[in-house]
Amino acid sequence: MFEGVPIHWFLVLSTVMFFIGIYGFLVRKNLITMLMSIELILNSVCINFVAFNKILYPGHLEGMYFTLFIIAVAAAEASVAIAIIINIYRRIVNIDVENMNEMKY
Amino acid sequence: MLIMRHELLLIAITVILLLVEIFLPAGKKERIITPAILLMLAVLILGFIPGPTGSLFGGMYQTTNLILMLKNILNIGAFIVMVQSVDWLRKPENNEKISEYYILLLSTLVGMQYMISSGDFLMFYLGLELATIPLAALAAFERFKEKSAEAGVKFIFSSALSSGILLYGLSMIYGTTGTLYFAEVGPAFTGTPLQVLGFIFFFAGMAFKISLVPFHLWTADVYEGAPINITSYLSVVSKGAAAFILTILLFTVFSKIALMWSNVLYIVIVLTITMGNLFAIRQQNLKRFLAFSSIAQAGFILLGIIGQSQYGMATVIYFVLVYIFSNLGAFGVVSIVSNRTGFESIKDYDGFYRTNPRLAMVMMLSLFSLAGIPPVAGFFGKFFLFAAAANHGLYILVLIAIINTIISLYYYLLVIKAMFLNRSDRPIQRIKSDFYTNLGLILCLVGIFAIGIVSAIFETINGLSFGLY
Amino acid sequence: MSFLLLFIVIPVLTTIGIFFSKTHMQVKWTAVIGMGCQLILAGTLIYLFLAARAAGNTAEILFSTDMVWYKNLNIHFFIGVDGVSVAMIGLTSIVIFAGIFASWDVTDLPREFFTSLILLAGGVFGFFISLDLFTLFLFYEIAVIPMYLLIGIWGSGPRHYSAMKLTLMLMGGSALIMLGLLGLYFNSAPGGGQLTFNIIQISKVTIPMAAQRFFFPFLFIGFGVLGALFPFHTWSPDGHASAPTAVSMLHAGVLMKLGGYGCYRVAVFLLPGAAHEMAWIFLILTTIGVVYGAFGAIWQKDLKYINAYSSVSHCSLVLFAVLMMNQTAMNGAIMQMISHGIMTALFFALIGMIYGRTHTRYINEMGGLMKVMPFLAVAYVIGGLASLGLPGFSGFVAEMTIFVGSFQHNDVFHRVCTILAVSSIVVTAVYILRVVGILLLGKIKNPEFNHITDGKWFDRISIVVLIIGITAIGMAPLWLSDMINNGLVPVMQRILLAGPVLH
Amino acid sequence: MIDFSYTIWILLIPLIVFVGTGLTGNRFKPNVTGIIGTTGLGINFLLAIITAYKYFFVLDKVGGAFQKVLGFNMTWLHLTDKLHIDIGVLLDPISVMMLIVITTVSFMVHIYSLGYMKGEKGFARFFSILSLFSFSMLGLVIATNIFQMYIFWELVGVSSFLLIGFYYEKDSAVAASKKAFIVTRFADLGFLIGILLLSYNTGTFDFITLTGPNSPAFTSGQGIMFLGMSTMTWSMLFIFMGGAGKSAMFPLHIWLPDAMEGPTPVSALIHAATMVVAGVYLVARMFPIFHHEQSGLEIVAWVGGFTSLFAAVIACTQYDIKRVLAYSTMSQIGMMMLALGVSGYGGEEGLGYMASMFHLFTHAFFKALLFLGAGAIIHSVHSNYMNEMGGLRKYLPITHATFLIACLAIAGIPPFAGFFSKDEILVATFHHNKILFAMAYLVAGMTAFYMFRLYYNVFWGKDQHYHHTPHEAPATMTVPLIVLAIGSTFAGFIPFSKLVTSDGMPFETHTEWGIAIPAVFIALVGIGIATVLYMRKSETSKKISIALGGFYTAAFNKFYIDQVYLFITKKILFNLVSRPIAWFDRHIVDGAMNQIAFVTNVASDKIKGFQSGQLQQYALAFVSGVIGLALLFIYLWTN
Repeated sequence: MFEGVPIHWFLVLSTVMFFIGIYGFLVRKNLITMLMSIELILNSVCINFVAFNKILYPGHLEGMYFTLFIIAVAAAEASVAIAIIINIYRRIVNIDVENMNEMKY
Repeated sequence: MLIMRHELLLIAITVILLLVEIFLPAGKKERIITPAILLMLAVLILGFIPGPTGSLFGGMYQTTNLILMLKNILNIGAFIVMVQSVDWLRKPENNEKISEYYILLLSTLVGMQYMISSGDFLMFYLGLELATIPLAALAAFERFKEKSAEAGVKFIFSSALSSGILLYGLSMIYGTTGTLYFAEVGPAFTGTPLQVLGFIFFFAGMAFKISLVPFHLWTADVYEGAPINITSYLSVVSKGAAAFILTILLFTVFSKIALMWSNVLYIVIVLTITMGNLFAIRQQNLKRFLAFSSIAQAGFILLGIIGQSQYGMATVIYFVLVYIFSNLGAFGVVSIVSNRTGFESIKDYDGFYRTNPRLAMVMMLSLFSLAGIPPVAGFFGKFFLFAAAANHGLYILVLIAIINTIISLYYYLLVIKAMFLNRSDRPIQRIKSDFYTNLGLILCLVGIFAIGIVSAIFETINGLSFGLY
Repeated sequence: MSFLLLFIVIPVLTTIGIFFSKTHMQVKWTAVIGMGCQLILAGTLIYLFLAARAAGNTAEILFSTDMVWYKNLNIHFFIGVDGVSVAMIGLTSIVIFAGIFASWDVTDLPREFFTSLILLAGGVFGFFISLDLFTLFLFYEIAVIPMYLLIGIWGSGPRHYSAMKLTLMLMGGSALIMLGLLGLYFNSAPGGGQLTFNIIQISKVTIPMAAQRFFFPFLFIGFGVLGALFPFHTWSPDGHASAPTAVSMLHAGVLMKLGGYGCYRVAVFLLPGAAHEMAWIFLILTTIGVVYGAFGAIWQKDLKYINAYSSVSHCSLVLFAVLMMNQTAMNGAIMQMISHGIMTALFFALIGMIYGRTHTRYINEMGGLMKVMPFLAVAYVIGGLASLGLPGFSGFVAEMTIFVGSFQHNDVFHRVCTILAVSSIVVTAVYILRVVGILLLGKIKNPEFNHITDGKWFDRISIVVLIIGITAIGMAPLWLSDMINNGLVPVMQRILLAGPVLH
Repeated sequence: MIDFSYTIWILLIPLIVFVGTGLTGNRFKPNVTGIIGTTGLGINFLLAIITAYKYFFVLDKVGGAFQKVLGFNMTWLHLTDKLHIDIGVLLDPISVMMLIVITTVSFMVHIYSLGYMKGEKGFARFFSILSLFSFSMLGLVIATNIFQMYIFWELVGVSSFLLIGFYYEKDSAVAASKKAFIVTRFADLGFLIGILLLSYNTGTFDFITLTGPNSPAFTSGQGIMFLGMSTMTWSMLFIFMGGAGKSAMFPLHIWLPDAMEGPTPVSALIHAATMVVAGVYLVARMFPIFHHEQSGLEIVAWVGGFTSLFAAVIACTQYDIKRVLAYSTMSQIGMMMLALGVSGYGGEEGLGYMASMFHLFTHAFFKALLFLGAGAIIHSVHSNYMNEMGGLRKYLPITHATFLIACLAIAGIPPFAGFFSKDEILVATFHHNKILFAMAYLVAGMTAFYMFRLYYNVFWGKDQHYHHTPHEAPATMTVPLIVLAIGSTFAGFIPFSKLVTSDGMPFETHTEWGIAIPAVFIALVGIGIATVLYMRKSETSKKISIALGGFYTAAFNKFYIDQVYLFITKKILFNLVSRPIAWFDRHIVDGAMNQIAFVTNVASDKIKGFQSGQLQQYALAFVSGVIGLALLFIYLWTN
């Protein structure tokens, strides 16, 4: 269904997503949203892989597999992260990243 | 089957521990300690038995004698950490989670072993994540400590970001070369701008693991917040694994752009060593202090890589080995003191020698080894690293590094000063060390002395390793 | 397997013995026995060496053993001696033996004290017998690092500061040395072939001039820091002032000689071309050091500072002579090292004993000690006379050899330097006599000094050993200087090959 | 050929005595040490006599000239392939003569000291150092090469230091000894430089080679000129500087008067008879070279002449009898230097040389006698000041008689020894330079004056009130006096020119009455004035001194030379050189080292904000690091 769509469209999309993710990670104060921005980054990577695989190297499926694994790992990562966030929430009643600065210098 | 024996054995004991954990009654969890350590010891010993090498899964997984040796080195580190953590695990608040601790630890170890014996980027990535995510859980292990939780958060988030960026780099490499297998990426990697970009992103991800400046900032906080034994594990084993795989990849996959990455390393090394030392000078908390010192040490490790020769790789591995023993020696003392007394600041160590001469001795020797003072092994490690870099003609870099060793000597001496020179009206009281603590420390001491004097070790490593030319 | 290995083995065994000994007395006696063995061993070595030479053994290196240590870097454990190192070993064994007795009354952590002391000595012995740059450097650092604990724990005054400063400056020096050594190693086979750390082999190849120019300053300054090369000498006053007696003795007596020996054995010997080119820079520095140290000593009030500055002056004279690069001056340099080693050890021992009795080191607070402690006072006078170069003591022989040697250069620059250096003997006389006059002669200023006692038996042993050393060399220098000359001949041949022929 | 190798014992005996007594210290009764020392010296005395006899009368001359004989020689130290230091015994007329002088006077002084130092604590120390001195002095005179001479030169200096500071609890004594050592040390610096220059140019230390007929010194080192004088001249001048230091020539004389703080026998031995003439001996030793470098020799002459006049003037104004004697010593040595300076070389030409040695010889006797006499006086009245004395001739008959003889001898009244030697000097000077000759005449007169001023003040005039009546010294002290008195009476009749000449060739001397008679006359005038002024205490002397005004006070204060030295050392060297250096070292050099550490710490504090603890700032650093590297290297890589 993507026939004729040139590769660079996907790349532009993924790059934009990637930097949106970076931006979000850098500016949003809520840990959950930061986690979501991470997901954005990972998804941009997925788009890259899929696009490359589908358009440049249709012969193999490496990109596809890689994407699947990324999704899986991202899930695991997210779960652990959220567990820790919950723990944080138990300790200090908010989950604002700026309060995570007990250790510095 | 046998080719993958290290990983399989580890997985096996992980599973065993899981099963045992299920049947262990609450409050009796301590019973798992001895079997766990014995099993690990068994794995460690079995690992040294020479066996078949080769590749599996169509080259996604490969192992050579070199890689087997690296795995053994990691096993040693992990074993010592397991031994050292006993004292901490026996504290009441951790009592219920002993087996979880070991299981997580072992699974990260499995991850690292997969990572270093991976044959393509997918396997590499999986190993990396398997080595990272449980560590985050371990960093946040002490649920009742805010610092621990904060450490967990900082670790998981930064590592997630770094792996994201790493993946982005990988995707570019894939896009430009069309494959993920190291064997095929290598020839195709000619250094087009996109590839360079991909390499930089990838390198940043690895630099995060080895905690090189400017990708190191998480290190100090996580090291300080995490339980000490996890800190030591992070600082030696996971750092070591990352250093190994980075070396291998740079020497194989990215060998075509060696000139470029050696320039990258040049900059990073100077930054890393200097920043690490400058920060370490002003630390009061010993864990944080060791964290920064370990950053500086990471910079030294790269000196071997930049040498680009077979000898250079050998020095990297050798130094990591030395560094495992030295750092674990220091951390071992710090952990037992902190477990028994809760003291972690350098000031608390005033007059430490007068009350605990043995521990102070171990600490001093480990610090000397870190600073590179003969006759302990650190001296040889440093000297060989410098030789490796000098061999490549980088005398200025070596000079910078050597001057930094003087700075590092200064702050190591500050600790020794506290322990030996200063008097204190209420010093840390006499600490009764139990079997496992002694075992851990003695292992470190033996290592610190033997590795330097016994040249055979270095000869073996050198025989197995390879270089760009 | 040569018996030289014993020079390293015995200290190790001694430390082990100390580790297992129970009481303070046992500790001390173990140390005494161990170092006594070293002394006897050194005596035997000198005898065997002279015997071998007399028997016509003209090998450059005697009693050598060569074991491969790290194959792929071609690091060997290569030990052996020539006339020079034999002399230095003799010096070391005398000083350490005296040092043990001088520190007889250490009560705080004696086990650790003697362990570190003997470790230090072991490092020094290893340094002098090793002919492989790697092991040389290894022993060098082993010798330097115990200083930190020795000064920091058992020192006096601002000991933490001094210990840290001393250690860091010396280690900074050794850092430069390390770079220099690497440079030597990687240029040790310009024609291709096996790289080596072996001093003798390196001395036989001619290292490319560019490399020589680059690495000579590193090596010379690196060793020079320990040899009190101006302006890198400032660790010396503080360090000596804060160090306990035996440590000052060993440090000024032996450790500073590592610097001079290194400059001679590594910097000048292995990079003669650059040495010839750059000697003038360092000649200026050392000449300054000689005069400057002597003048600096005049103004000091603290006995140890006075002696530290005089050490700066004397050790600069050593480097000065090494840079003159002719046989006679070199010979003088070695003899100056030995004579200054024993002499300054004697001084520091006496200062320690005086301090132990009067509890002050400020000469203005003392006076007329000759009356109450004649033995120590006379010893001090002897030391003083030796250090101002009185004939009959070792100082005279060394200095005269240096002066005559350096005056053999027929260009104005070298001669002016020489004459400036010679003029220091007057200044030396001034500060020595000043101290003797204020400290020992005259009336007793402080009434409570009337009750202080003369040297105890262990004090006397250490003093007498040293004085015998000084006078023996001073009265009959011929055997020593011939032994050293004999060791210098091959060295000088190679040095002169590289540069303008001096007469 | 006679075997002289036994002469090495002349060195060994005192050395053994010194070491032995030094080590045993006060184990024995003090007297034992004294006896040992004295016997040792006695043996030496005999050895010297035998040697002299053998040398002068048994050993046959070659071509009528006395030869230089190498009694004993061994290499002590190899320096370069050419240069090596030997220790040995060189016998030639002057060294043999010096042997006689030293052993005689030293022996006498030993005996004298047995009485004089009785009951002093440190008696043993005194004697062992005395033998050390004898050892060094003998070694100096029989040196076979200039370096051996330098070695013993230094040893002489140190034994003098130890003896001047014998009463080490007296601050003045300590100061004096320090001064003596440092001043002479400074002179020795010149000596050493001279040796370096000489040995470099000639390639040898050996006297026989250096002073031989075809010495390398005549040919080499002539080329390079500096300030109009050749290298060789400069080396000679430097060597002379050493000699001037030991012999208290102006301006290096300041230590000698203070040296009188030492015990009187020491002054007699070291600071009158032997050590102070070492400088003269040195110049005589090197005389052929000096003679070859005429400009150098001129300087020697003038320095000598000026010093003798200068010292004589001061001597007229002093009250401390030992200081008077000290200055008279300076003045006499000045005469000797003068004589050397005006002398030629070889046979008749070498008259001045002979005269100087002759005067050295005679002077040793009467000056030692004067000092010992002064010692006896001080011993009996416990004061050094002549204005606290008077009328002692009744109490101390022997001392009085001997002292008178000595005064006559030094004043140059025939037939006493001084007359002959001084006459020769005058003759030599007359033939060389009239101005110097006039100076010498003046000095001769003044010598007579101040000596008799001293004599009258002490022995005539009315008694002072002594707290106990003065008594004659014990036999141990008077015997030496008598012996020396005999010496200073008859020493003049020795046919010196037959024995000691510049080149060993004996020659005839005939007293030139045209010069001798005026000299004696002047001496008598001096004595006359002294008699008028001082025979009985009168105010005239005071009046004169007031009349002289500023000049008198200046002379009385030794022309303020000491103050000048004090200014140079204390103010300039200590405050303007040493102190700034000490400060510079502590604050600049050391400060720099500390600064490095400080800067490092500051840096580490400045960058701490980088580790802010904020996760997102870490991430920012991370990302910017990635992007920075990426941009940099894509740029570098693609072009």
